[in-house]
Amino acid sequence: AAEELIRVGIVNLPPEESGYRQANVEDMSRVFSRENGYDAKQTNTADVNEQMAAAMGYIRDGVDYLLISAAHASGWDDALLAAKRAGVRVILFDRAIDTDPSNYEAALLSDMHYEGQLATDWVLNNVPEPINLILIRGQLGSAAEIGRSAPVLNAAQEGKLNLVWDGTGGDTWSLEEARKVVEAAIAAGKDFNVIYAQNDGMAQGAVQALEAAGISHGKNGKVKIIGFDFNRFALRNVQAGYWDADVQCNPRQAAQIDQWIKSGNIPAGIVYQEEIILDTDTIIDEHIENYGINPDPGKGVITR
Amino acid sequence: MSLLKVRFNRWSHLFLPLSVLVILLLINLIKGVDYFKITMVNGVFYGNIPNILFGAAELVILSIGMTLVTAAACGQDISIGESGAISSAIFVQYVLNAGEVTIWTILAGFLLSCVAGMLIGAFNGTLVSYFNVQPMVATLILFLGGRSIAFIIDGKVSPILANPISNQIGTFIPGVPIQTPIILTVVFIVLVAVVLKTTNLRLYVEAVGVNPSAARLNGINPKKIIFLTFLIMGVCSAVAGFLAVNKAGRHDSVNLLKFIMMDAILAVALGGNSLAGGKFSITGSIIGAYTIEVLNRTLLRLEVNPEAIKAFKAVFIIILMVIASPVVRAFARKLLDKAKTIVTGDSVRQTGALDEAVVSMTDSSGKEE
Amino acid sequence: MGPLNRSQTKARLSNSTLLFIIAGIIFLLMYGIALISFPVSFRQFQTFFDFFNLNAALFIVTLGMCIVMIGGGIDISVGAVCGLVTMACAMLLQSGTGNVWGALFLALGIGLAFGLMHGFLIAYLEIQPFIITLAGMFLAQGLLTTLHKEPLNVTIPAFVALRRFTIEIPWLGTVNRLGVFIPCEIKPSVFVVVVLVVIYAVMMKWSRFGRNLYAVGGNRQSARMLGINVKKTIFLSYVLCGLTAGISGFVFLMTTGAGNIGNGSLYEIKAIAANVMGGIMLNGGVGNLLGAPIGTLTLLTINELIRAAGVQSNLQAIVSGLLLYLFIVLQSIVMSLRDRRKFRLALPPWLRRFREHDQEEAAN
Amino acid sequence: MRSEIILRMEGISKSFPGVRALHNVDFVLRRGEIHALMGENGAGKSTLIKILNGVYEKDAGRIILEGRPVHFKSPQDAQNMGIGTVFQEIALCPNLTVADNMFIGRSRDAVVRWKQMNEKTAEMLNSLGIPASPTQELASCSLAVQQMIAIARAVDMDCKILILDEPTSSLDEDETKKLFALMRELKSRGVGIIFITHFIDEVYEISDTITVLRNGELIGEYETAALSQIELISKMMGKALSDVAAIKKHELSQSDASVPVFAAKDLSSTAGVRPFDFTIHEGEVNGFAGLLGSGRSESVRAFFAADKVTSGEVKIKGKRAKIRTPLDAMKQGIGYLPEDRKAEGIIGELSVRDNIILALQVMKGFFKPLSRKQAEEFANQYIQLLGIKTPSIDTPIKSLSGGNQQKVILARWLLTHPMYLILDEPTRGIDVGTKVEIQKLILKLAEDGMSLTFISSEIDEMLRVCSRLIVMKDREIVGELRGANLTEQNVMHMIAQGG
Ligand SMILES: Nc1ncnc2c1ncn2[C@@H]1O[C@H](COP(=O)(O)OP(=O)(O)OP(=O)(O)O)[C@@H](O)[C@H]1O
Ligand SMILES: Nc1ncnc2c1ncn2[C@@H]1O[C@H](COP(=O)(O)OP(=O)(O)OP(=O)(O)O)[C@@H](O)[C@H]1O
Ligand SMILES: [Mg+2]
Ligand SMILES: [Mg+2]
Repeated sequence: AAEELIRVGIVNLPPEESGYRQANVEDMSRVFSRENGYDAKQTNTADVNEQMAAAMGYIRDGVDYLLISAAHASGWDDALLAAKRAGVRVILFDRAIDTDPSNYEAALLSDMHYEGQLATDWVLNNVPEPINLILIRGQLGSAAEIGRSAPVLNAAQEGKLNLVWDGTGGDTWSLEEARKVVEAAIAAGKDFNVIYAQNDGMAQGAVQALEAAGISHGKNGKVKIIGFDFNRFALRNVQAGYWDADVQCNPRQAAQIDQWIKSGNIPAGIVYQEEIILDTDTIIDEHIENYGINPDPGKGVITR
Repeated sequence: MSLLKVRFNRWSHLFLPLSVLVILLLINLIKGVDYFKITMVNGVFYGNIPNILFGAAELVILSIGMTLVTAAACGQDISIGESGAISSAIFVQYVLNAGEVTIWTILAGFLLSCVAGMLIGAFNGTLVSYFNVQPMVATLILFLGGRSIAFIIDGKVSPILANPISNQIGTFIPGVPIQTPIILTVVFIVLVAVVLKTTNLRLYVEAVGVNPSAARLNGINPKKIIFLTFLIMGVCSAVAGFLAVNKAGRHDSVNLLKFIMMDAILAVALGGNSLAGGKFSITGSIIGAYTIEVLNRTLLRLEVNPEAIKAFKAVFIIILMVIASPVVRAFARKLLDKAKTIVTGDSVRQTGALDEAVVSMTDSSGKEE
Repeated sequence: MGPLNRSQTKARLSNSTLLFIIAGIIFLLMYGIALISFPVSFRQFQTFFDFFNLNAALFIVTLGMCIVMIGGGIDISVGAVCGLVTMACAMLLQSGTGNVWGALFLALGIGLAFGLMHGFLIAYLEIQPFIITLAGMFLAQGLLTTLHKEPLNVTIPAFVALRRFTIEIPWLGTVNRLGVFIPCEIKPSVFVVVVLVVIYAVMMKWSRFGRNLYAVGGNRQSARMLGINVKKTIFLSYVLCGLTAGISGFVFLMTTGAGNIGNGSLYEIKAIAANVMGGIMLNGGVGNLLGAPIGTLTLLTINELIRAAGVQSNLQAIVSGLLLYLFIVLQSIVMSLRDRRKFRLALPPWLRRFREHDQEEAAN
Repeated sequence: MRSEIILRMEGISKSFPGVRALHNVDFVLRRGEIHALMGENGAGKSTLIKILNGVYEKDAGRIILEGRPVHFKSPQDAQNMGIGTVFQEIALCPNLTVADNMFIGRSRDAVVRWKQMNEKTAEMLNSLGIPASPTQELASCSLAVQQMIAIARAVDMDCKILILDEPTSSLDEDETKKLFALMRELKSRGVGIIFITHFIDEVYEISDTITVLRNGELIGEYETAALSQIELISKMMGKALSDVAAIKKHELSQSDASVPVFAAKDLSSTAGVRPFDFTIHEGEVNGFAGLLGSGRSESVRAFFAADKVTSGEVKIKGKRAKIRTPLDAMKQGIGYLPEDRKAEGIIGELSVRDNIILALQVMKGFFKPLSRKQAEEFANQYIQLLGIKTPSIDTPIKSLSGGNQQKVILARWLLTHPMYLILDEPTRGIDVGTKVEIQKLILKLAEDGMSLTFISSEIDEMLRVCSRLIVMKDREIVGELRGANLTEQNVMHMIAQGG
C-alpha cells in the first residue's frame, strides 16, 4: 500500500522559532503522518535560500504536494514556476507569498493585518480617551510585525490615538528588549495608557517594566496590556485581569489542508483562518483549553 | 609623583572604555538633566541607573567569561547565548520537577545548570584546545544547534517559572532596596576578583594567549588553560542564563540571550582588550558591557525611530571607536605637544605621565599584529 | 668548525595546499556517501547545479570573506550589506527610474562604500576589524529597515528577463516521480560565481596584491619590514570584500528577484564556516582561495543531506551542527596525523601553537 | 684616502616611554665601506637602524642620503631608495615560500612571475649554498637558513647600502665565512655596509670603520686598524673588560662514582635524536659541541621534556623520576633556557616582572600567586644582578633590546634556583661584557653546587667554561672530552672522525 501514500514535502520555519511555530510544526507532523496516508518530509529553516533549496529538492523528488510556509514573502516566483512545470501542486500555509495567485493552488493563512486590526479596534473601543499607546514591535520586517503594526500606525495617523512611543526588539521578539522599551518610555516621563506588544513575550516584558516602576495595569489599572499569540500563560493573565486582551494567531492549518487534499476539493486562492480576540470579560476556560498554545500554568496563575 | 605615574600607567588601559562611557553619559545628561534621578518604588531604587545595572547583568557576566576566552584562545565563543539557554533550561526543568520549591531547590537547580554550563564549555574547550579548532568555528556548532537542544529539554514548550523565590531573584527581595540581579552581578564580580587575586589565572591566561610555546616551556599546559577558560565561560553562561530566566519568569529558549555574543564581544573590545588575545582587562570589559547597555538605552532615550535604531547604533560605535583609536589619539597627542611647545617654548619630551600613558596604550592596542 | 653537510631539502606541501586538499577530499567523501545513501536526490545533476543556482550569492560572499581572512581580518558585515543591496536595487528597479545597469552600479557602489569605510577605519585608524564591521553590519541593517521594510518583488520586465534567463542542458535532465521531465538548468548567476572564483584565484596567486596579502596575514610586522605597504594591503582587502558583498547582493536579487529584510542574514557566519572548512584560517596567511567554494559546497551538502534524509524537525539544527562537528574534527585529526607521521613539514608558529616542538628533523 | 659619503645621520635622537634610546647620535657611511656599529646590549644600535629604515619615527635629527635629506615613513621607502636591511629578529614571512620571501615587497610589477622568481631564487640559493628549495615554505627552514635567506634577499636587492643587524648570531662559522665573502664582494662593488655584531673577532676580520654607541650616545668613530680590541671593548663598556684569563674553571672534586644529579638512559624524543645516555654530577658544567643541526638542542630538550619523550629512563639523584612535561622537569629542579628566544622564551606583551617570575610562579602552583611586593622584589633583585636595562619592571619585555630580553629569561631560571640548569645558547646576541659576566656567573653557580649544561655555538666559550664536552654529529653522540683533552683540535677531530 506504500504506493498509495500521498507524497508531501513541507517547507516550514524552524520549530525553535517560537511556541507558535512549534505548535504549527507539530500539527503538520501529526496530520501528515503515515497512518493518515501521507509520506511527508518537513524541512525547517528560516533562511530564504535554504527554504528554496528545500522546495527545489522536493520538486526534484516529485512530491504530490508541496506545502510552504515562507520565511520571506517575496522571491518565490522561480520555485513556484518550477513546481508548476514539474507537476507539483503547491499549497501555502500560515505565511503569505507575494506572487501571482495562479502560481499556487491554494493558501491557508493567518491574516496578521486582521489580527492587528482586531487589537486596534479593541483599543479604540475599550480604552478611554485620550489613548496614549506604546507600540512594541517584534522582529522588524517580519510578516507579523508588518501586519500587526499597520493598523495601529494607521489609527495614529488618522488621529484616533496617540502613538507616544514606538520601540522594537530589532532582531528578536525578546522580553528583555520589550522591557527596555517601556523603561525608556517611563524614564522619558511619557504618559501612556495602552501597551500594544506584538507578541505575548513582549507583553510580559512590558508588564515587568511597569511592575518595577510601580505603574498599575490590567483590568483595574491605568495601563491596558495587549498581547498576541494565545499563549496559555497570556490567556491566564488576561483571565486574571492582569493583562487586558490577547489576539489569536492560529497555528493549526494541517487538518484543513488534509481535508482539502483528501477531498480533492482545493479552493483556489487565499483562505484566511478565523481568529479571535479575547479580553478579560470574554475569556473562559474552554478558550484557554482549546485555542491556547504552550503549557497552562493553571487557573489564577499570572506571570509577573 | 612617580608613584602617581605608576598608578596612572596601571590604569591607563581603562582610558578607552571610560572615555566612551563618559561621552555617552554626557549625551544623556544633555538630553535631560534628570538622567541620574533615582526614586523609590515599592521600597526599591528605581531610575535610569538601576535600570542599566539591572538590564546589563547578564551581559556583564558573559563579557567576563568572554574576556578570558578571548585572552587565552585568541578567539571568541559565539555560542554563549545558546549555552545560557541550555543550562537555564536544565535549571527550569529541575525546579519544575522538584515539587515544592525552596531556596535549596533553586540552589540545587542552579548548581546543576552550572554543571551543564561547564559540560558545554568542556565541549567547546575540547574542540579548541585538543583539536586545535578555531574558537569561532568550534562554537559555531552549538550556535547552530544549541537552541534546538534547549527547546527539546524544555519539552518543546516554553515553561513558566512562577514561584516566589524565582520571582525574588528576578526582581527584588522585600526589604532590600536593590534589585536582586544587581546584587548577584556584584557578587559574581567580587568572586571573579577574588579568583584573580588568589590564583595565577591572569598570569597563566596571558602567558598562554601571548606565547603558548613559551608558556609550555615554563610548565604551563596551554591546552588545559584554554580548556579552563571555556569551563569558566560555561559557568558564566549558566549564571547569565540563571539570571535571565529568573528575570523573565519563563524559559523562552528562542529569545533568551539571543545574539548576546555580539554585544559580549563588543564589550570585550570596548574594554580595550585585543580580540587577538593576550593581555586582558576584566574591569575594562565590565565597563564595556555597561557602556553597551547605556548605548542601547541612549538610542531609545533619543527616541530614534525603530527602523533606524541600528544605523544610529552603528554611527555611535564608529564615532566612539574613531575618537578612541590609537592613531587619532597619537595625532591628538602630537597636536597637544605642539601646542605645549608654543605655549611654554620648552622641550616637549619632558612631558608628564599622561602622554606616556597614551603612548603605552597606543602600543598595546596597536599590537594585534 | 667544519663545513656544513646538509642535504638539499625537498620541497613539501605548504599548509595552504594541504588544508585545501583535506577540504577537497572530505567534500568528495561526503558527497560520495550522500550519493550512496540518498541516490534519489544526489544522483540528479540538478541537485549539484542547484547548489550554485540558489546559493550563488553565498558563494560570492564567501570569496570576499576569504580574502579578508587571508589578510588576517574578519568582515561580519557582508551578510547585511548583501541584504541592503538587494533591497536598494529592488527599490531602484521598482521605482521605474533605474534600469538593470543602474541597479548593478548601485550594488557595486553600496558595496564599495562599505568596503572603503571598513578599510579606512581598520587599516588607517587601526581599529579592531570585528568592531568596525559589526558596526557596518548594524549600519547596513539599519539602512535597510529605514529604506523599506516590506518585501519587494522586482517586476520590471528587463530584470525579470535577465533573471529568468537559463541555460538548459537537456541531456543531464531527469524524470521525476510524477513522470515530468526536469531539464538541468544553469542560471546566469552561476557564471558570475565561476568568473569571480577564477579572477580571485588568479589574483591571490599571481598578483602582487595577493602575495602581499598572504604576507600581511602571516605576520604583519614582518610584512612591513619586507617593504610591503601593510595598510594599503589591508585597506584593499576590505574594499574588495565590500565590493564582493555588493556583487553578491545583486546576484541574490537575480536569484530570488525580491528585496527582503532577511536576505543574506547569517551569511557572515556561514561564510566564515565555509572558509574554515575550505582550509582558510581565521588568523590569516593560510588558505587557498579555491577552498572557499569547496567549503561552501560542503555546507550546502549538509543541508541537502538533512532534507533528503527527512530528519525530524526538532533535530534538524542539531544534526547539522553534528555534521559540522564531524567535519571539523576530521580536518583537525588529519592535520595532527600529518604531524605525527613526520611529513617533514613544520607548521608556522601561529599554527604550531600547541604542537610539540618541530619533529621534522626526524625525517632526515 | 676615504671614499665619498653616501649616508649621513646627524643628531639623531629617539625616546621610548621611560628610555632615551638615542641621544644626538651622528653616523656616517661611505661608499665601499664596511662599517661596524658596536655597543652593548641596549646601546641603541637596532634603534638607529630602525630609524634609518623608517620603522620608528625619529624625535630629532636628519638623515642625508647621497647629499639629499630624506625622510622615510616605512621600510618600503627605504628599500625603494636602495637601502637593504636584515633586521635583528628575522623579519620574513614564515607562511610564504622561500622564493616569495626573496621577492615580496620588492617588485613593482602587478603580476607575480612564479617561474622566473623560482628560477632566480634557486640560482641565488645555489650560489650562496643555502640548503633550501625556492618552493618550500619558509617556516620549514631552520633559523640559520632563514637568516641566510634574509641576507640573500637583502643582497639581491642591488642596493647602495646594506644593513646587517646581528646576522651572524644564528650562523655557524662556515656560513659566516660565506657571508663575509659576499660582503667583501659587495664592498668591492661600492656598496656601503653597516654591520652589527657582538663578535669582536668578526669586527676585526671584516670591518673598515667602527662606530661605538653607549647608552644611546655616540662615543666615536674609529678606523678599525687603529683601534685595539681592548680599547674597543672599553669604549663600548665604558670600563675595562674584566680579564677573561681570570675565569677559572671549576674542576670537579667528586669522583664520577658519586650519584649523578641527573642521569638519563636511552633517552630519545619525537624531535628525533637517537637514544643516548647522559649523566651530570653536582657542580659540574658540561657542554654539547657539534655542528649546526647536529642535535645538541634536541638532546637537551629531551631532558626537560620540551619535546615529547618517546623512550628512556631518567634518574634524579639516583631516584627514578618521571618527566613527561616541562612542569615535571621543573619540579625535579631542572631549568631550561631555550634556544629560540622569540618563539619559546619571552612572553612578549607581558611585563619584565611577569617574565622574570613566571617559572617560579608556575612552580609554586596555580593557587599560590606571589604578592605584588614579592614579585617586584624578585624582579628588581635580578634586574640589578644581571644589569638588565629596562625603563621599569612594568615595561613589556618585547620593547627591550634583544640582549636584555635574553637576560630576563636567564633571570627567570636563576630565580627558581634549579639544581640542574640547561642553557641553550644563553649568550646569543649578548654583548662581550655581559658574555664574560655570564660565564663567570655560570662558574659561580657551579661552585655553589648547581649543575649546568651550557651550549654555545662559540667553541671558545664552551672550552672556557665546561669541564666536559659531549660531541655530537648527525644527532648522535660521538664522543666525550674532558680535562686535558678539552681542546678545539680534539673537538674538530672527533667531529670529523666520529659517526
Ligand atoms: N619599541 C620599543 N619600545 C620601548 N623601548 C624600546 C623599543 N625598542 C627599543 N627600546 C629600548 O631602546 C633601547 C635601545 O634598544 P636597541 O634595540 O636599539 O638596542 P641594541 O643596541 O640593538 O641592543 P642589542 O645588542 O641587545 O640588540 C633599549 O633600552 C630598549 O629597551
Ligand atoms: N639538514 C637540515 N636542513 C635544514 N635545517 C636543518 C637541518 N639540520 C638541522 N636543521 C635545523 O637546525 C636547527 C638546529 O638543529 P639542532 O637543534 O638539532 O642543532 P644544534 O646542534 O642545536 O644546532 P644549533 O643550536 O647551533 O642550531 C633545527 O631546528 C633544524 O630545524
Ligand atoms: Mg639590537
Ligand atoms: Mg641548538
